[in-house]
Amino acid sequence: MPELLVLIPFTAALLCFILKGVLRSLAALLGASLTFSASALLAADVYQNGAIRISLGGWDAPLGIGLSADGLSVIFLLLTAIVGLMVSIYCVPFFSGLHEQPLARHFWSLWMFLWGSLNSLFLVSDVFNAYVVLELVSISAAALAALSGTAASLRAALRYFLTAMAGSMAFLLGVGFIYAQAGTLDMFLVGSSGGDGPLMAMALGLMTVGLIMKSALFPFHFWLPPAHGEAKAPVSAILSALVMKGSFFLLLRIWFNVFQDSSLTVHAASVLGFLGLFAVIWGSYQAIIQSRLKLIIAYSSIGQMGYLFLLFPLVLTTVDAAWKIEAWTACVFQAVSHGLAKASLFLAAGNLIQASGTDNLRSMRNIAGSLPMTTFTLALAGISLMGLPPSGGFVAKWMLLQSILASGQWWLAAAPILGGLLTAGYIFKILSQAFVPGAEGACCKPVCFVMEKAALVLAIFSILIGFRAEEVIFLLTDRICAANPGGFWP
Amino acid sequence: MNSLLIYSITATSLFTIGLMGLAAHPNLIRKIISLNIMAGGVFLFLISLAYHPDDPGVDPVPQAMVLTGIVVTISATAFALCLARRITEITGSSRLEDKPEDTDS
Amino acid sequence: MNLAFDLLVGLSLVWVAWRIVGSRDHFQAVVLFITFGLILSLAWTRLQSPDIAIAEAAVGAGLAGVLFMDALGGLSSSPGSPRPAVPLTLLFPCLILASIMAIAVLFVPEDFLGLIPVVHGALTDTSLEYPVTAVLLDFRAYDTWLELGVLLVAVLGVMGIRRIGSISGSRLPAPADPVGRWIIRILLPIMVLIGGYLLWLGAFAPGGAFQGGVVLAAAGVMLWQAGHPSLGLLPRLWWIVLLFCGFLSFLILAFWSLFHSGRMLAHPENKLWILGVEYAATISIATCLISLVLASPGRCRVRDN
Amino acid sequence: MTINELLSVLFCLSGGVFFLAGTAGLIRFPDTYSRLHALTKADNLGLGFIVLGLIFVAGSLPETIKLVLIWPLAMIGSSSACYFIANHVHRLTRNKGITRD
Repeated sequence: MPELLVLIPFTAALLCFILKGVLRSLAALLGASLTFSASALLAADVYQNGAIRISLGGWDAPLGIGLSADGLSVIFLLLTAIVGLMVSIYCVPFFSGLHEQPLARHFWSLWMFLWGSLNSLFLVSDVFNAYVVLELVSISAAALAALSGTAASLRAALRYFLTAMAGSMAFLLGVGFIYAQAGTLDMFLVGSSGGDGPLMAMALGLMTVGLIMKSALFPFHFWLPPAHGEAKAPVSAILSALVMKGSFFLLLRIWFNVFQDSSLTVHAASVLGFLGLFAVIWGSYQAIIQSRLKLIIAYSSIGQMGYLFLLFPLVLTTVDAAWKIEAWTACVFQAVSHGLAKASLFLAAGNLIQASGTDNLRSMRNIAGSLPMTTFTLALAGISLMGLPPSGGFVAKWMLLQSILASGQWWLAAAPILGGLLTAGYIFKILSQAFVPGAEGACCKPVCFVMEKAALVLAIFSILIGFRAEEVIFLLTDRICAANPGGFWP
Repeated sequence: MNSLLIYSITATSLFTIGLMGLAAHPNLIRKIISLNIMAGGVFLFLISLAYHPDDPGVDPVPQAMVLTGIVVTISATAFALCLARRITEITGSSRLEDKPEDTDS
Repeated sequence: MNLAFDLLVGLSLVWVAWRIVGSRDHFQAVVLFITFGLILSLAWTRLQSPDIAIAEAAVGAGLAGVLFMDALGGLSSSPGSPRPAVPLTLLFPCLILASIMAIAVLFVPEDFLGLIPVVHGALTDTSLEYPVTAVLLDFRAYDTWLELGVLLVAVLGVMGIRRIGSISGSRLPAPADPVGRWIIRILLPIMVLIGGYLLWLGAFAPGGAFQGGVVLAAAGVMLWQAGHPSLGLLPRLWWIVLLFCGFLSFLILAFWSLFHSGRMLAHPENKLWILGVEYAATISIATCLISLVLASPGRCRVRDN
Repeated sequence: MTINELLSVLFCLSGGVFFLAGTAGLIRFPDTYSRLHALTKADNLGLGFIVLGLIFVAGSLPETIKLVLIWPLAMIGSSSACYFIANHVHRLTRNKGITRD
């Protein structure tokens, strides 16, 4: 079953390259909906029957490569499936426009490749395989980011790609150190046999640095705003909602499966927490002072990703298991709701650009009148980002705050409180422009109905996920990682 | 002092030198070359782990990993070089430094 | 004796790398990088990894050299003298990093064996005799498949950047030179022969899909560089078939094995399957690498579809 | 030490001397043409000697054939590379040369 999640998008990618015109869009939509259904079925299966682990080619763990689907991977797979399906639907009218037509072939095949590789990243169970998949993700993401063809976007894509490549190299060196210590590449075997030692410390350090370079944590955030700000709107949605989550997911796997017995993680965790805190405040502040909608959303990604890194000190230095679980769930929840909200925001920004030709905030004046659905989408996604009830963002931040207070690391509480205020600042900055009466006829071009709907559906999902917290918590606590029942805590 | 040690220390030095070049050079080609040096270091480290001079022979798994890695690296290099050349074609500059473009007004 | 040789290779690698990073002249850096690749393949030979030595000599020194030289011609030499390469503020953290890693390396256990016993145990169950090829095509075939995907995505990405639909109909780099034609006539058959020989050898000795594909790619690039038009005249459909066949054959194998035996990428009993996949992978690797070199900017007319 | 090994060492050493001479020429000679001349002539000869030396210790017939094949291949490669470099330099100097000579 998990195999299909990789096979279907890759087949669709080949078809999208060969076919033309309407057939290509049909193949892409078919591939997207099949992948979506396969993800949903897999999620249902894992929810009911527990984590799945399969060996590819009939070769078992120390030698062969496996795919493993547990609660954590299923949640990220579902996020990918929902965002992927909506972005695909959005892109059919988007890439049938006059200017975008020649790009359609490259976009569709690269995007399907990216989807397949993201799926296989979320199913990864082998450290070297993780490296190959990371490279596949980086190349296809950078190629997508460069599709706009402007000098700024090419520069941004190359900057992203060089950072990602350096990150991959650090990761691969870490793989070497792990292999030198444990003599195996399987994540779960390393986790149960690895232990401590200077080699593992080196591996942990290299892999962590490599992955936070890719997920744009505070000192390595420099590539993100231009890359996400300059790409085509659906590409920005994919990059910020899914690609960043991919490297974050791998970081979780590395820390909590590969290095689960290691005492090293405890010492390093506070550093990540501090960096996360800085990222929340700095990213949100930068978002406030931007004047272009897409740049605001891109800087906001830095801030929102910062929350995720609070997970490490909270989980690893807290004594009480219940609060560990709370923090763990909160951050994964935050990742999912941020992914949905951010994708929706970027798609809405794409609508705005299509309507007015620019994403300058001033051009947004009076869009509440001409593009009511897009305005509504911006508001809904903004609610989730700010963390107002009953959105997914609210659940995440509420649980986060609770576990911070319970763990006694009060300085971390600055993140949800200050971050929330700053987030409210830039969301209101966007929304206030929408209701200012602007010059007549500023917004003239009509936006395809489907494109507005796709963005809205994602925003609604980011709100609705707040009502389905129980299932997510169940997946994250009872369905984690078959190799070590009970996950990382005793 | 044995071969494993010599080659793995060489490898880590190469990695660091490459990293330094990547961070220090403004020119795009030089950055990409530095990435290749980093990759060479990583591969050398993996192979030095695979090497056992006498008894069981050479470990094929790191060898396969490095072969995979070489092909991945050359694809990434070609892609990055293409991006770099396109940037030079459009802007006339082969650097990555920011020229803040005023898109506000 | 060996130790002295190792030290020499190690020191020269570090020195060349240092020179590459520190050199002011871009051309010098590229030439030194090719030297670096050659010394590295010396190191691979010394470490008893002939497969990697072949791949490195052809890819690291050959194709990468062509790509960098090409890019050097395309990049405008930046005005003014380049600033002194490595600032001191960067040097110290890097020295610290290097020494930490060197210390960590000291802890690699002496009796470290890795996966050798497991691989040798499993060799009886696969139809391939040579362990590296068995790891690549059978035990860890998923990695190889995804790696073909990386190659393919790089080609797609390059075409996306260039806004072209295929490499066919490209212009020639240089007019055919009499000496160039002479070399093609002599060297090309030999290179194709060597590529095929390496591929055939892979089942039981050092060699295989990668090395064969890489040598074939080098032959193709040479054909192109010497001014022969044949590659540009390849019809688009053929080019697509050659480009995709490696990835596609793994995909077909994956689907077939999934629905036949329920285990994705499990090779059927018949040895022809694994050989077919290997041959297709060779062709794809060669075609993708050639396309990556050929589609670089300045080579193709920019055209949509 | 058998007579074969002795011969092999002798030939390899003389090959090494030629390589050394070629490298000295590369460093010491004044212009591109003479450098190329030193490099291709001396190195090809050196390679020939080393191949010859290795043949004496080669284990089997296929190995010997492969060794023998290396020499002409390297000669073709180096001579054509030399041609291309010299041709390029010739064109460069012809364009500039009118003013200089």
